[in-house]
Amino acid sequence: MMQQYTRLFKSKRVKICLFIILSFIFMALFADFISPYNPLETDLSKSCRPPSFEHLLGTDELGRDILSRIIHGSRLTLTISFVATALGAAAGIFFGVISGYFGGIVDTIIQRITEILLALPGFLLAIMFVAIMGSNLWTVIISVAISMTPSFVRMVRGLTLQVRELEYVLAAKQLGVNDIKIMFNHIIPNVSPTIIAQVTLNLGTSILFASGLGFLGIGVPPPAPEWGTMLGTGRAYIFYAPHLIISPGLSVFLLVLSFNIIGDRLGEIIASK
Amino acid sequence: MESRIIRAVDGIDFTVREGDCFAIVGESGSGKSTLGLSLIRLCPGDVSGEILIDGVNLLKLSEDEIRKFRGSKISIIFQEPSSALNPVMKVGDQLMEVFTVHGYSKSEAYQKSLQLLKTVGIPEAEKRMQTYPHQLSGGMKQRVIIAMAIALNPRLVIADEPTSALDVTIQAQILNLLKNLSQSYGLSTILITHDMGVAAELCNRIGIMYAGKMVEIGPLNSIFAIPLHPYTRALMSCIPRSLKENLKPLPGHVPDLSNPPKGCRFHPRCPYAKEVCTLEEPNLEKIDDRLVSCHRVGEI
Amino acid sequence: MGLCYTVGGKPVLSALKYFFYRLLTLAITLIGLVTLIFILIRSIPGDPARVLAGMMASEEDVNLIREQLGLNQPIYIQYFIYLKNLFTLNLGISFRTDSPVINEIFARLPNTLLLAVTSTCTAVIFGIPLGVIAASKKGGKLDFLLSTFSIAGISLPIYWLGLILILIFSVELRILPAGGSGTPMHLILPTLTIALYLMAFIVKITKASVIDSMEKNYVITAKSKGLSERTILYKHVLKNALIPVVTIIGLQFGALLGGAVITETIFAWPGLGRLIVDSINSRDYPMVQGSIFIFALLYALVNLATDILYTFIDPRVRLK
Amino acid sequence: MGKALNKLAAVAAVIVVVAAAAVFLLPQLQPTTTTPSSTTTSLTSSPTTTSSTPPITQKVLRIAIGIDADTLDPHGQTTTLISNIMSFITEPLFYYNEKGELIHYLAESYSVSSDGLKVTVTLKKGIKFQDGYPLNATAVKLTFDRLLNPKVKVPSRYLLDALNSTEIVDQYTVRFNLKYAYAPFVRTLTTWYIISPLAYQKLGEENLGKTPIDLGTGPLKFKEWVKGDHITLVRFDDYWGGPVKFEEVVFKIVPEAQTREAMLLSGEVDIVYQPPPADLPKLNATAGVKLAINPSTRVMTVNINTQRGPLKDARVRQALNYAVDKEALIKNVLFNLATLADSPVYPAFFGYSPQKVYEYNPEKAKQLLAEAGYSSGFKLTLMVPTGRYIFDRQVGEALQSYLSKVGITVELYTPDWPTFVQSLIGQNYTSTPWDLCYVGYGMTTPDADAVLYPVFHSSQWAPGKFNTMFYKNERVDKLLDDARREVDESKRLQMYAEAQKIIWEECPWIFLYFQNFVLAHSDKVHGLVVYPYETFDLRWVYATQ
Repeated sequence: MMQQYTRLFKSKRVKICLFIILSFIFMALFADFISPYNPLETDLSKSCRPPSFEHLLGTDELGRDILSRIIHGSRLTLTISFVATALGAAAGIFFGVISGYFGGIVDTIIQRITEILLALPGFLLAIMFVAIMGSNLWTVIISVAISMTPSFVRMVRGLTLQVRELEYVLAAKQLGVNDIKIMFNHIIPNVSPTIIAQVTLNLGTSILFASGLGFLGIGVPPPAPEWGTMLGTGRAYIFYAPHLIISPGLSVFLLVLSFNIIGDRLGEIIASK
Repeated sequence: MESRIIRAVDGIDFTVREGDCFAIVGESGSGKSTLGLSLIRLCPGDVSGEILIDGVNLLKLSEDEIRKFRGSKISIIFQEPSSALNPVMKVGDQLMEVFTVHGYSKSEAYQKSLQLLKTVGIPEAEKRMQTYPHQLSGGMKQRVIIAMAIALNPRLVIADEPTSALDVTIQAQILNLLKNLSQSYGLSTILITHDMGVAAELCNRIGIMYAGKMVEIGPLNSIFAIPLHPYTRALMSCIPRSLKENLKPLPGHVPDLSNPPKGCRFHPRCPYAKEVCTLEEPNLEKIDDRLVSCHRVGEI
Repeated sequence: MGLCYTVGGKPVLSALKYFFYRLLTLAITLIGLVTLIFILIRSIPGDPARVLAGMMASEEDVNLIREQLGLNQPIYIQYFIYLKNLFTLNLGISFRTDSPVINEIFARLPNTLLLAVTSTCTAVIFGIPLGVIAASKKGGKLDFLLSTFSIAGISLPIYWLGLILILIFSVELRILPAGGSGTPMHLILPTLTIALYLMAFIVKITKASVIDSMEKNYVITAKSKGLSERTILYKHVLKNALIPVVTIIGLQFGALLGGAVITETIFAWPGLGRLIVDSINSRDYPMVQGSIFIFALLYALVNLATDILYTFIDPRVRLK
Repeated sequence: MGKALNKLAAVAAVIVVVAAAAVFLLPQLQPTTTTPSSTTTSLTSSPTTTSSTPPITQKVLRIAIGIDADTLDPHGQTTTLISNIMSFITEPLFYYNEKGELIHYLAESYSVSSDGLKVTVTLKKGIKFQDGYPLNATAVKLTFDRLLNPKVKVPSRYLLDALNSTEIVDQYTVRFNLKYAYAPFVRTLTTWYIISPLAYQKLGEENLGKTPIDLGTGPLKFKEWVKGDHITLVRFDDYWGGPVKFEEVVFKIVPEAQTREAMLLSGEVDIVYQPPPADLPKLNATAGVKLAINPSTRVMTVNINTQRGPLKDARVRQALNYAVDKEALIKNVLFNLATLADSPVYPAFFGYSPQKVYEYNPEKAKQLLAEAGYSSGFKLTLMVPTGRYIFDRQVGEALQSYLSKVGITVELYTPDWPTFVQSLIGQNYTSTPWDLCYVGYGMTTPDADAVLYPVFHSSQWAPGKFNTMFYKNERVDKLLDDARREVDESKRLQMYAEAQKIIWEECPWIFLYFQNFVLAHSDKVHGLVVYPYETFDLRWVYATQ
């Protein structure tokens, strides 16, 4: 198993991506020490300044330093991405395993709910959810988590159905091992490699979704330096000060790309096993 | 990325005479399927040496030349009839391809395919031409594949476990078909199997393969009468008395070919192994009408 | 999604039974969905009557409107009236425009579908051949280039891409309209934006699927017949490889409808996504419920169409 | 990809050819140098005075607007924009000029009885509706009866609260009977468009809001409305003010400001409604583009809940006013799209009395806070709508930052519009989810009463009414009550002046600015008029080719 994963790091691409992700994580952890300015400090007389030595990525519409906002924003983006993916995956694994393992009425109910959620476009659900709960970090995280749960449920259910029929699972059942133990000891470990690859890909997708919410103006409320919100706000200044959308857009792209490349490679390795 | 070299087949040398049937027998993992694919140059790895058909060395041919050879001079029948046929293409089309790719016109191909299906014993051949593989039973599919293999009356047909994926009763039918065909067409056949019984049914010469190496080659009768290599003996003891009985598995495992044991490759499982067996690799040596590679061949 | 697999030529489920099964699950899903929407939209604070009346309207006027809209009735009665109407396919009257919801939807729906179809077609036309090329040149420079393009394409925030395309083609080069609809020229940028993402996706899955199919036994059979690599790729592999691609395109088409919210926003495309967002923002309950219902129905129809398409390319699947 | 590039190249080639042809043809066209005569000052004559027709004009005028209509019922409007479009089809008795002053439109003259309860209006003669029906007292009565009919949706009906009935005096004279003396009544008549009884009968209530064919006396007739896409009007040749210089106008619905701007730059439209404010400096410098900017009556403020915690103290509220740099806000955040307010009342309104603007003085703010006993600061919630007003969210963030500099911690609350409205006027003073609220009041009646009474009178406390600061001052109440009933205009002026002075001192608002209204148009468009009510007029527009 571990050997498979060490293969992952042999690829040059993966190393670069890992470096990118780690540097964003580093930025997030030490934002307070490395960011040159306070990301919330406004100075209206310096609004929309293009990049300069003083402000490497320029300033935004309220004269705040964009580099500092990107650095602090990585904290939000990574928090949303990791927490939402963890929640979404946990919910997906929970319901997927239950659905696949027990079958019958439980399966039917979970499948119908999954279908309902799949038929309802994620952004619309998020818009309504945020409108009900008000926008804050948690509603964004939950919206993102909900958006990815149904496909997780489907995938895990499918995998569980395969594993359920494996001999040793059947044997364990015959021996009277209780269901929860079987799920934890046999089913989840068996489906986890595929899930790990999916989770990595979802880290990227969740960033796209979360920043999409920000772009639509229903993300983390202002003045938080969330990248999607920065993009959405910057859109108003695209002709006047295009630098406002370049760096947040690029940050989203780089981070998502890195997660996707690693996720893909993981998938390949698992498939080739 | 991977730097490990696996020698699935190592130092094999044998001859098949015209009209003969030569069987290669061994456990799964012994490298016999790789050998089959290598013969028709479809093995993904490197093959070195010589494969001669009518004096032409297949390994020296260009990609284009070998392509023309395949199907017309040498063909192969696979173990899994259900995966060997393209599921989304009509049976007739797949059969006709053998002809069209070798220069026949469509109508000729159709007529010949129809004829072939009848030859291999498929009823309602015209209807079958229009069906998809999944609509046929396993035995029928294998008949289609056999039809493809013999379509252009090749010099050599390689049959790789042609019956092992089939029901026992069907197995007998297919074996009969192969027997009849090789007699009536005068085909030279290499039969690859793990089943000594099947080999006995069809072949006159036999080669026993273990861990990528031939351990014993000779006429069927004499090998059946007195198996010389300990591995051949072990295999012989596995033959069920009737087709309905299952093969008894041999104790122990075929070694990992990326890291074969030193000396005689069979020594870890050999009841007669001595020190020399663990150190030196035995060579094939001629004993009467056959070749055997065993240090202790005269002693046991 | 359940497909009817045939074994030895006989369907596992009878086609009729299967059809009813599909219809039943669809009905359950839709009822569940409209119930969810009914609850959600009413849980959002904000009074539709107040929005309609305007911020400065008097309380009496607001109450009057509330009465006219039937919002003064108990919530469960509103729900049953809604369900009853839904069974007769009556989606109600829009709060905002006073005209039947269904008319409003059908005025917008063709636009959403048009964009989804043009972008899907563009993506398929370019994506599948490129995916096949990447697979056949696996490990080569072209494959590297295409794989890089494809992974970059799916990692690109679509709203960012849209803005940058507007910046280049509408503002700098001034050769394409930035938004609106009406002429084929208006279609180009939104189609390009969506198609680029979709194409990247299709290249990726086509490549994977082709490589997967290349390793199948029937490919070896075909080789042993003396077929060339090219013939095998186009005659044998492609049709098999396309089966999973079709499923994913079907699913993506559904996702496109969902993503319409963002693309329609960027390109001022008068489609259904925008209509729903506007309706949520003005608490036009019948419109939100109706349009999401239609969205879900469409999504289900696309899934069904995908299944039917399956029966054409995969003979193992037959609905008789 | 290669194919796509080829396609692009082909498109580019076509465009080059067309452009070349255009350049070749251009010198042969004689662009006019004569501009139409002034459009503002005169009362009734302005539509008729434009006589010089430019030689070549565009037949179709294309205007990009931001929102679609909900209805085309001239009385059912909730947005200034669609109401503005309706003003080209239907017309009111009185209207206003570029400065925002009252002018006569369909009305010839008016008089008010001494008790202020009867308002008599005489109509202009010889005006015809688009369907040929003559403008007369019957049409006016029908219009106002419809406006009072509770079954008809009339969002601005509150403006007619004083109206009891309408009566026909003779063919060209109507009398409005009021429930109580209401001095601003005549000024409210700018809102109500007169409709043709004939067209009304033909259309019925059902189609009036969908296809308002021949409904009014205006210069343009309804042609078609494709929901979510465009509204088309065509010229009414027998317009009493003389026909317009173009045959058709298409209002294209383009919700994104960015897209509207790009459409103007690429020549797809001639005029765009509210281009993206951040791009105005750039647009101004762009060849071929002109801006039409006018301050509007929309006064932007921060409402302060005067009944809550530290905000009960007028010194604290004054401190808030000193803490915000309004000029910097206007210059850097709003791109000069606002005009500093020195009164809650718009300068062109009747009753306006300027006050001394609270300058930016954080030291003074801190001092006032210390005096009030809050030197260590406190926490407030500021509610800001998003996307409703120019750069509303950015203003919210800037306010947050300014207040933090005097020690007040501000949390932003950014709900969507319906929730915002509910939170603003649906709550009593203990339950508002905000302490401060950024909001704008756009007034259509050019009278101080329109702003002061509903917003500052203590009888108007929310919920359901608009004194959302829960402001109460008995003197102000009395002044506003009296001024409403006072027929003598000079006395009214004095009362409003005193009321404004008190309000300014007590600071129930953070007084900010009047939002400017902007149209961007191609330099080929001439004669565009912009009113301070966030409206524009196409009556004198022509566009060279």
